[in-house]
Amino acid sequence: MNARLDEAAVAAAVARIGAELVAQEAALTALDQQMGDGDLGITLSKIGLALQEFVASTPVEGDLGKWLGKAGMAANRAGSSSFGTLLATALLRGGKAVAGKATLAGEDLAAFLAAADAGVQERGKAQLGDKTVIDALHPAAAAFGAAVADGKSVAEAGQAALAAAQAGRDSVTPLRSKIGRASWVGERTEGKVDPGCEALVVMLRALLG
Amino acid sequence: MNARLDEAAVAAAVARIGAELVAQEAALTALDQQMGDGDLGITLSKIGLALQEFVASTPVEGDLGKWLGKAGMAANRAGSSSFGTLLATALLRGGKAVAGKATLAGEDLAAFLAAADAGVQERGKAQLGDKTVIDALHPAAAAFGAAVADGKSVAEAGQAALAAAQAGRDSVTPLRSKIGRASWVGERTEGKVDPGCEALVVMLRALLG
Amino acid sequence: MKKILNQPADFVPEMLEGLLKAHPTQLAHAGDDLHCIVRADAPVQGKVALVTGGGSGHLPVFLGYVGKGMLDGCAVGDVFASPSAEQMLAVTQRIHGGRGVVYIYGNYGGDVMNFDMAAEMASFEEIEVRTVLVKDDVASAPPAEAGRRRGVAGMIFAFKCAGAKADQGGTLDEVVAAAEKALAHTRTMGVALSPCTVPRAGKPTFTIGEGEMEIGMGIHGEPGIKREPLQSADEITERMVLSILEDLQPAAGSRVAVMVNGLGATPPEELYIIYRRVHQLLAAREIRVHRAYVGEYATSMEMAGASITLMGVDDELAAWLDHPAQTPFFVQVA
Amino acid sequence: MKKILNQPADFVPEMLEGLLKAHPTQLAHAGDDLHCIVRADAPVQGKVALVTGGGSGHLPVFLGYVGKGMLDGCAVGDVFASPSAEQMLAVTQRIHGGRGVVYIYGNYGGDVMNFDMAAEMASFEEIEVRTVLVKDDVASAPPAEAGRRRGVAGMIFAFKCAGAKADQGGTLDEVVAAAEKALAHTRTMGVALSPCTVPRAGKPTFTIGEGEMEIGMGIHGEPGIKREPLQSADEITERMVLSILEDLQPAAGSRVAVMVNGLGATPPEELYIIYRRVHQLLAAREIRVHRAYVGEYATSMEMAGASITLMGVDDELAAWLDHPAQTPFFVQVA
Ligand SMILES: Nc1ncnc2c1ncn2[C@@H]1O[C@H](COP(=O)(O)OP(=O)(O)O)[C@@H](O)[C@H]1O
Ligand SMILES: Nc1ncnc2c1ncn2[C@@H]1O[C@H](COP(=O)(O)OP(=O)(O)O)[C@@H](O)[C@H]1O
Ligand SMILES: [Mg+2]
Ligand SMILES: [Mg+2]
Ligand SMILES: [Mg+2]
Ligand SMILES: [Mg+2]
Repeated sequence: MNARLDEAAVAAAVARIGAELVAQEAALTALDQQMGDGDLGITLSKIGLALQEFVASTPVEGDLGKWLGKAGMAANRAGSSSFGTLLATALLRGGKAVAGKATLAGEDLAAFLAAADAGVQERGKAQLGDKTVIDALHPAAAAFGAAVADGKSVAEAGQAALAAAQAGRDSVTPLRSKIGRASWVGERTEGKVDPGCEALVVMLRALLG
Repeated sequence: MNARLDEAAVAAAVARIGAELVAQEAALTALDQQMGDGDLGITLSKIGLALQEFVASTPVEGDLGKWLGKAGMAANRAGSSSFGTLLATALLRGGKAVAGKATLAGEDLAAFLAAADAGVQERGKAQLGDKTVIDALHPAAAAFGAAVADGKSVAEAGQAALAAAQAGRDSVTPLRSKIGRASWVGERTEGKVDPGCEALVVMLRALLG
Repeated sequence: MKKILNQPADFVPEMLEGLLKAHPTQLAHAGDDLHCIVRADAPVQGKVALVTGGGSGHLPVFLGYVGKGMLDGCAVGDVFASPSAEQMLAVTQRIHGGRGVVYIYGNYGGDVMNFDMAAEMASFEEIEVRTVLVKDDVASAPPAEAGRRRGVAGMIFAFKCAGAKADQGGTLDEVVAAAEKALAHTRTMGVALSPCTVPRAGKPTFTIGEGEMEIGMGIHGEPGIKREPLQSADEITERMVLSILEDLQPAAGSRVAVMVNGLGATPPEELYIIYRRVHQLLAAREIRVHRAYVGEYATSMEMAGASITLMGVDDELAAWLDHPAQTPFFVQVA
Repeated sequence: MKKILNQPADFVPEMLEGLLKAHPTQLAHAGDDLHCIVRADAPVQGKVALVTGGGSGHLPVFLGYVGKGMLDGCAVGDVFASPSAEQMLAVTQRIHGGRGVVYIYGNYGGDVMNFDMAAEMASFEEIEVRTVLVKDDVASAPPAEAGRRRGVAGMIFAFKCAGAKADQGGTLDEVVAAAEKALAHTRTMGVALSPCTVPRAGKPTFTIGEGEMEIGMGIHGEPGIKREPLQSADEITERMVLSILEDLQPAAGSRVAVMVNGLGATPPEELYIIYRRVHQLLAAREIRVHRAYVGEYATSMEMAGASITLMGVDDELAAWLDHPAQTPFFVQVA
């Protein structure tokens, strides 16, 4: 665990996530049509575009924390469904956790994810097991933190986070959604993948490049 | 040409027409859907029911002309589309032409038809060849009158009227409708049977029993 | 047929029963026939009375415009079918306020024949009746045959202007003149995207293919000018507005009232997208909008589509349009 | 998808452009964002201001109720999507008249999170914000979990009552109390007969079979209580009214306000057939109707179906309901 991500690497990662969100519009829309209102793909595609534009137009200027917070504002402007707002919140709170940093070490990324996780839980008021994005985000953030603490590289920690997010997603698939729009679908959500969990997996996978 | 139609015969004929109009609802609706608003079958089915009720509830009381006029009012109450109103007008004007009669001879029936024909032309302001019911009614009334004048029986005159109505109907089928709702359908009416002509043929056929 | 109804034959009477129960302070019926709708305060003595009528299935047209500042009564027919002459007469007798009655309604065969019969009967009872036929649909006949045109959403401008004039104490002649003046400057054109079903018929009167639209279709599904592939909102709007402008020929610098009317299933959002383009097209010709009406004013049950109506206005027409009105479906404050 | 539109991505901005052009004397936008709709005369100094917001596709909900006697502003999202917290804040800043702001909106995750963010931001600017969540849909959760219920057409009664109280000079506490009192007595239930299509998605969010209906479906197509064969208008109405009455428990001799709301493609005729049965069912329980609203008040684009809302009223609620109001979609005279 020694490499630090510099401005260019972080910007490229955000741009990759943006591009992947655009690419996955149809798949995410299809998932959200099964247990929601079908807007998740559209929202995230708009956010993806906005993030790419943001990267292209907004220089980091030495403070990655502030820059990530601004990316959150841009995301909220572009798409403010439940998931979109939680994503914005994650960027805002995660960015605050790494305020002032010009590069991000593994510990910084762990702090970012932990703050994002806490922020999403606070904003969305969901419990673990309610079958929402936090069932993937929380284990992912924890796995990343643990890997970094164990001295793993950022790449290794990222793989651990992705695996944890996938496992978290799959663990709640059999369950019934308990919060948000999907909660109204009741038992018909059992056995279906939570669209927010899947979106997180999509983003982590893009992040890893 | 000697038999006179008595009250019972006229009432039975009106009831037969009523029953046939109910029976033909679907067929007439289908025709009116091709070049109108699809209500002709419905209207005439309602009028048919009303005529049957009228026959059942209204004694002739010695004046077939007045009774037929009242039947016209009942018809207008039951269904007042273009054709329904023209049918009511025909009964009102035809009835007036045989006012006071307790039985109807061939000449009376000819007078009834001639007055009905004139009334329908006056009320509807259509010209022969505009492709409306008068293209069947006018030749039918004329044929009936001619047959009666030739000394034919009422039954024979009736057959002549039916044949003339059918010929009139067929003669305008290739033409374009020039008045009423069908006129807006324009060239698409060419080759299609005028629903009003068909309705008259249906009624004459029922009249003949 | 996805309709919320009981027996198809009861569609209109049950609708009227609900309507009279929902608006007891505004509407009543003449005699014992629910089809004879009148203002609850009819007859308004000393006012010229306005009567309309026609088939059901077009709400708010026709009965929805009965109320203060607009109409006094309406004879209601079955779905897409004229009411009877007797019903028209019953309404006429009930709303006559001693200064004559104007019949204003759409140019449809059955309605014309029945209103003509009703007017003849009313004249026996010393009620002076005048008739104004609405023929605003430019798609239904070329200008040379304008007398054959259908009456559609433009009738609301005639109701509004004549109703205002009557409300202001106008004479029978003046109210007729107001209606005729409004109509002389009013043109409409519509486009349909899907059919509608007459409840008793049980299936659509006509079909429109998945990717098609019919430009110029009437409010009972009467055919229009052309069946063609569905176009963009801007293109559809241009087609309609240009046809209307060609017929109406408003001068640069003049003013118009605009109505963008939904036929039933087309949501208000789409009507405003249409209005946006109407406004642009008018602005490009230096025509100002005095007032815009966007919503469902004359429908065809669950038909998808819209119509556009323009009325060229001078100060007099503008003032009649701005006059307050209050009906169960149309409320305008000064 | 039979929609009248240009590019799906332009659906909402073009709708807003048309709307602002159609109602220039009544509506304006805050800053340079069309999604931030405010009363043209905002801020009304010395009045508690009311703000709502939510996704597009429900006109007249939400922005259609911005106007005198109702709301001061509305943040408008994309179709079925929440507006952003920034947009809500921009509306809040623009309409604040110095006496505080009430957020009244439907209980949907995205909206709640964004309005919560906006309220936090507004507090930094010394604007006092209070929140009232609308949760009137009895089909969306059992009484024990009423906090999870969706907000649907009942919000209009909350807008109306809180708007009246604010118009009468009420304090922030009083306006919040008025909204909460209205909502405590308001319950809604709906039935859907056909789906609707989000323009950018291009195909319906869900399907309903030809002979089917979904009892209790939400206004974005959220599933309801049961998918079943299409029933008669009277049966459907009974299902909805009985569920509402069980939850609301109005006493015999009491009064209610009724709203029969069309979801988009269902024509007014059918809504009145529903109202007829609502009135009968209430009359049988000796419940009187203070006021009836029948029409399209909260839609789901071109969805076919309807909802019924009942609000139990005492003299105070009745008076707020009767207070005049004037918005582009809702006009009521005293
Ligand atoms: N309160 C919440 N807390 C955490 N995650 C949530 C919450 N509500 C929704 N989500 C997540 O958001 C996803 C749906 O996102 P989105 O389509 O944007 O929601 P909506 O359309 O209901 O606003 C869900 O699959 C779930 O993972
Ligand atoms: N002005 C008219 N004069 C004579 N016959 C007419 C006239 N208008 C329509 N018809 C006849 O009526 C038929 C249509 O009847 P109907 O469906 O009742 O009309 P609508 O629905 O247009 O009121 C036509 O086929 C035609 O024969
Ligand atoms: Mg969603
Ligand atoms: Mg017809
Ligand atoms: Mg509609
Ligand atoms: Mg959403």
